[in-house]
Amino acid sequence: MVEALNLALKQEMKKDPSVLLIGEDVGIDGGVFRVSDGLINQFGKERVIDTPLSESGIIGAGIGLALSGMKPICEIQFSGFIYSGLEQLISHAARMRWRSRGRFTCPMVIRAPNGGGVKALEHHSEAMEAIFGAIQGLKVVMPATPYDAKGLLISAIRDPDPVLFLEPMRVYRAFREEVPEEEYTIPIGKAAVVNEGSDVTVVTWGAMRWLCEKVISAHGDKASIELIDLRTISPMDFETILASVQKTGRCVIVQEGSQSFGVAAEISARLMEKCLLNLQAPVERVTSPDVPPPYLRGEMLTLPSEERIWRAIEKVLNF
Amino acid sequence: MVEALNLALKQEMKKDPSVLLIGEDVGIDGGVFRVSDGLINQFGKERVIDTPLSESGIIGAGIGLALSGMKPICEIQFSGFIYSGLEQLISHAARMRWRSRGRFTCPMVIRAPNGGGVKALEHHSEAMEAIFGAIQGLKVVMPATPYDAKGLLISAIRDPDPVLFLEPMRVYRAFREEVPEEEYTIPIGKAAVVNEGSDVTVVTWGAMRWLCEKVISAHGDKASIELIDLRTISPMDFETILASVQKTGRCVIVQEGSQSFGVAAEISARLMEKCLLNLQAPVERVTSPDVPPPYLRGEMLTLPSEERIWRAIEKVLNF
Amino acid sequence: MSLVENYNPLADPIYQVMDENGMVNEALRPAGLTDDLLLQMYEEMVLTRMADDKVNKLQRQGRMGTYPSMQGQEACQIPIAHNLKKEDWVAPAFRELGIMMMCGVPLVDIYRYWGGFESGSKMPKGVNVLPVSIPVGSQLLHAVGIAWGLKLQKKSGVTVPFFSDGATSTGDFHSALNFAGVYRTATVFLCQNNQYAISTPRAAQTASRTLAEKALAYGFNGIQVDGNDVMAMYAVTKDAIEYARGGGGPVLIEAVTFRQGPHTSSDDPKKYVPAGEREMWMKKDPIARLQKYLQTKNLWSEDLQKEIDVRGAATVEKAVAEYEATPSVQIDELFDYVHAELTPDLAEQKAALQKALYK
Amino acid sequence: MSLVENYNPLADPIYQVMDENGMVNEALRPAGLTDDLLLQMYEEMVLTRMADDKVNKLQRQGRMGTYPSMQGQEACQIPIAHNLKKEDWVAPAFRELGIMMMCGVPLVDIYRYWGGFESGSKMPKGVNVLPVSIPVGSQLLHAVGIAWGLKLQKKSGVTVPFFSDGATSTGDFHSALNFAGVYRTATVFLCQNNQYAISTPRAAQTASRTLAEKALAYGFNGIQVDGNDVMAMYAVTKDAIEYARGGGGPVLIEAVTFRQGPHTSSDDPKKYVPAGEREMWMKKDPIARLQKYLQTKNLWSEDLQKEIDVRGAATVEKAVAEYEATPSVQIDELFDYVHAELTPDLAEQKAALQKALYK
Ligand SMILES: Cc1ncc(C[n+]2csc(CCOP(=O)(O)OP(=O)(O)O)c2C)c(N)n1
Ligand SMILES: Cc1ncc(C[n+]2csc(CCOP(=O)(O)OP(=O)(O)O)c2C)c(N)n1
Ligand SMILES: [Mg+2]
Ligand SMILES: [Mg+2]
Repeated sequence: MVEALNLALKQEMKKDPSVLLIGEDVGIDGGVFRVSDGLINQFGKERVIDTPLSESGIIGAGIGLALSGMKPICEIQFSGFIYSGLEQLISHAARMRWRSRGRFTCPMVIRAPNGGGVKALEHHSEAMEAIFGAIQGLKVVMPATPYDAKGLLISAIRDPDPVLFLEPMRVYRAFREEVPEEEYTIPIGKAAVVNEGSDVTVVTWGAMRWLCEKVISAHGDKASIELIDLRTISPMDFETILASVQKTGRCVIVQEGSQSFGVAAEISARLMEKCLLNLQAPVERVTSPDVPPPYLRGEMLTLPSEERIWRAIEKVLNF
Repeated sequence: MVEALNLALKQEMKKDPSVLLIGEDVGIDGGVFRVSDGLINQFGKERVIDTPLSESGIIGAGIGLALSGMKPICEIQFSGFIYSGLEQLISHAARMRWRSRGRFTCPMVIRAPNGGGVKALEHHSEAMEAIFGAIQGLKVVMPATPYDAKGLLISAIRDPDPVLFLEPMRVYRAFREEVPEEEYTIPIGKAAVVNEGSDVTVVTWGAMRWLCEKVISAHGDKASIELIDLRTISPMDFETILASVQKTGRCVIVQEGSQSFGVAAEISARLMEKCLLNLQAPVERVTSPDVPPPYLRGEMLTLPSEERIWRAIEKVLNF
Repeated sequence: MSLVENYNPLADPIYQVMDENGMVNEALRPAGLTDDLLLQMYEEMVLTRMADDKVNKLQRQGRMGTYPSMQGQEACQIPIAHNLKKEDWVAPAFRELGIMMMCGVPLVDIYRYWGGFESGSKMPKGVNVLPVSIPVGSQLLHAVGIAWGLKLQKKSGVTVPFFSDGATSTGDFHSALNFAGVYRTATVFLCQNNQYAISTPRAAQTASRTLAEKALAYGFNGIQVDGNDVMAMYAVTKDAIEYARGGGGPVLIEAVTFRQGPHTSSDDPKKYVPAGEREMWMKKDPIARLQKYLQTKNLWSEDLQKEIDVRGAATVEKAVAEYEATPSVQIDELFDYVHAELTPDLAEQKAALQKALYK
Repeated sequence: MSLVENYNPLADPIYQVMDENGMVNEALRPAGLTDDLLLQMYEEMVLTRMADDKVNKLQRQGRMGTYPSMQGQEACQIPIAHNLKKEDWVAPAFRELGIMMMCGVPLVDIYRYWGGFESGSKMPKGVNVLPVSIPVGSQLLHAVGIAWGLKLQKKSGVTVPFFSDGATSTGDFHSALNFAGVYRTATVFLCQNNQYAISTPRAAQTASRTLAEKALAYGFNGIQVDGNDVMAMYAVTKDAIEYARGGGGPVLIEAVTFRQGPHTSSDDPKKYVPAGEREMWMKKDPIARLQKYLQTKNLWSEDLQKEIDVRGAATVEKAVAEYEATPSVQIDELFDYVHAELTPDLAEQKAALQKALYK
């Protein structure tokens, strides 16, 4: 996925001279995950800029850059360090269009690696996408594949409004996939039906998609599983979920982050409202518990596992 | 409610010399809502302290005060200005006990007026309690009555862990209620069944409680409405909700904040998991739409109204 | 070396051109600052005070929302407008009726904002003034980002964020000045030290002797100016803006002034302003001071004042009339500007709300 | 007037007692700094480097997590411990193995933390060292808050937050120093300017000439010290800590040093450190420098070094053995410390997880 993101950045920067990259160590270092590797050589120090260490500064100055006519891509080194920038994100980036009735806008992308499972240090494995979903005026995107990463990042860069682009670290180098050299976009706000099935719908996003695919590989003979990759957290493509659950009557939501107040709750609540009568079983959530992400020794204990996912599927099938 | 909070502060500060109040304008001004009125005269400048204007500073230094053996009550002037302090709140206050396996703890209260409906300025009417609920290790409390405000604030001050105490501004001066002079506590994590009923359960919290009570006054003859005031957002007293909905088979959740990714979604998802078969109708959410809180001219357009609440009740009753 | 470069904030006295009695140190008076211009600024300051006071009055009658009056800070704002070009940007906090109006924001829109209509922040095209920014200190970064963006685009343009003493304590103040120093943006930070952040006095906000010297921590200079001296404010901002425009980098200006009114219409300064402090500052009132000078020069008369007052009242009344005719807030505008396009969720919620409200 | 009060960060040269060749300016050498103490600190620095290097080795073998080595910064940490009392507090960032070990955190616990066991942060009772703080700059406020709390409780105690150049750009640095200035807390801010924040050089972090001078913005003093000079570090921190303990207020110390290794085990400094820079700094290595001095004084010999190495290796190996015997992380501890008591939700989730994992 790292290469796909790098390619998307390169192509958009080449195409649109107003696109620039700012963040901690995005320049000569190419970002701690090498997502911006080589870009400073190609585009120079005025388009790929190492900033002082301040997330609020990066987002706040990014807003100014956007207001000045540029399209900043702001890198937050890990989503667990975005918090000090939330005032700028919530109160300004996401509200400038609304506040000014369209007179001022903030076309900008805030990229951040997200989630755990890579034996990283404390605070480097946060999966708090639900709190970002709650921000009015902000789009929240999370690709799960290299192909989607490229297409969605290009869409995010071209979007006229701020987009928080969360990159599942666990997928950065785990999956190799040939990504087309040519430009393409994947629309923000559209989920993907990754696997068609008729017995149960599994909804997920980010790195959890790969666990779900493994579950399908392992148990596909026992049940016909429809797998939906949300791709965009907000605005959510509920239509696709609804159509699927209306068909299958059963749904399991797999979420990397903690259980309570998560994205899964929102999906479940919407299913409650829109298709209660179609449900053959309660919608199940497979999530991490409501504890901070453990460090590397313990993180696999709390992260959803293939086994827990399969059990939840069994549970709704046997309800 | 302002007087009840003031009384709780006064009594706890008198009783426990380690309790102190810090924040912007909490001193001689007594807080912009006068919650700390007179305390500086009674307890002096070393216990009621005006800080420089930095929410991160208030919470971060508050953590240090707690570590030093004090019990700081940190006032954030409005919950819409807490964002720059979220790194301290999420990554430190709420995790210090967990991180140090109990060696260091942060007994502290973060108070903040919350919610709209009082014709306040931009950013002064946020109802983002859901994002605080998503913080592991943090308790989130929101009283709806003067009586509860006093009892819950005393509990929060005595709690061995950080408590975010959200005070519904709309209730500050709207309701007069005699509050006992003597000390009493209301347990954190316990909802209140405010009105017993058998046809439908209405779950709410904060200022919305009063709208719901009005709905009951107006329409109590048409339906037997059980009203639950959550009082604590997290940890949630789902047991009380479950018992009620198992009885009534119908539930409407009334939430002041925006619809998506809110507290109501979590409640609905839990009902889905725990009592699907008891439900006679889909759980309904009555909320603000997913737009920023409008300014004073428009805020009543988007806030839940008695009429919208009653219609939702009618809808689940007639399902 | 420019005035601003020359100043040592650690040692030099506060910069003043005209003293409290309207006596001018002519040596410090910049070339362009003619008596005509002073007369014009006098009228603008009077108009600002009238326009500001009108909001207070409307507020007391329930026709306006909570309002932070800028009375006493007129000289911190009016002269800056005369030193700005069309290409420049202003990023106000919330106590900036004067500079906003001077830079082309229609008074009616300012009234609309404080009256609770979001449409008040829809600035006219070509007016480079950002909307009011309530989260204290946050707008500084926007100003820095804009200046940085203009520089990267090889465009000319100076940005001027306005803020007050309380804002200097925020993390965003630090980030903004630090980014400005590193990228040498053309940003003139205009701190109106009005002695209070709500009830918190300047001394409780920070232990540095001046706010101006904080600039040194970011590798550029700061200057402390008498913010009630319209001539000094004109001279210093002219110099700072030219310096920034010429590529010199950022400057921090601490304009020492006083908030003559309450923090907002819901505040009571009697609770916390020590006896005599306001009276002391009233003697330094920026408008009265300029009037004294104009009087010495025989440029002011009671008749002139009447004319000015009449013209001002007309301007204000026209804006009030327009303001009061503002159509009520519509559901449409609350939903349609969240994103460039309505999302499916918002479309559904909007339809539902419209149905609920209007059946 | 104390050394720290006397220093002018805007004008004075970097404070040094012992130069790169181990030559000492005896006039600046403080009383307590005996040769015995230097010998002791020499051994402590060597041990620190061995203990630190061991993590690198274990990391490469997959027996440790990502690790930020402190190699080169030993003189910024070891002497401070000798100037602290039991009542004092240390708030480390993440590159502080040396000061943590010196202040009583068992080496095995430091290893546990970096090895991915939360239990490593359960400091022994009476050890006033906060856990590692990863969010850059955040721990400064805790140190200020503790000092403030002690002061309010009329207790004695100095707090010392450790951080590096990158942290000076954070909003929390600003808030922490500002609060410290306002409340005159007994806080000695120890900035190890190791020239880099990951790949970002000091010059890109801020435009001020020194980091020490940033203190002025908060109404207290700062001093720039040679952070590879253990004598200077001893002298300056002794003075600063005494000054703070005596009620003088906070001090900012900029210890100029160099991160000899990569940012962490997942970083490659060859990508960004200019040719020759590391070599230049290696010549200033704090341990080698002290060794030169000891040699001149005939206090060092190959035999002694062998003894020191053997003792150090034993300490390190013992800690490694204990570390490797750490019991695996249990579900219990992941749930039981979220709050003082398990909430009903957590109890339910814990039971469910235990069932799922262990059937
Ligand atoms: C981040 C933030 N915290 C708190 C507030 C509430 N508040 C509004 S104005 C104000 C004081 C501002 O003081 P100062 O910066 O000196 O501006 P002045 O009011 O003097 O113009 C405060 C605390 C806010 N708007 N933003
Ligand atoms: C708030 C925050 N942003 C980003 C990071 C990621 N990160 C870890 S260390 C580091 C650089 C720190 O530089 P410095 O303060 O100089 O400390 P040093 O590594 O030199 O010890 C960064 C950006 C972080 N830990 N915290
Ligand atoms: Mg002020
Ligand atoms: Mg560093």
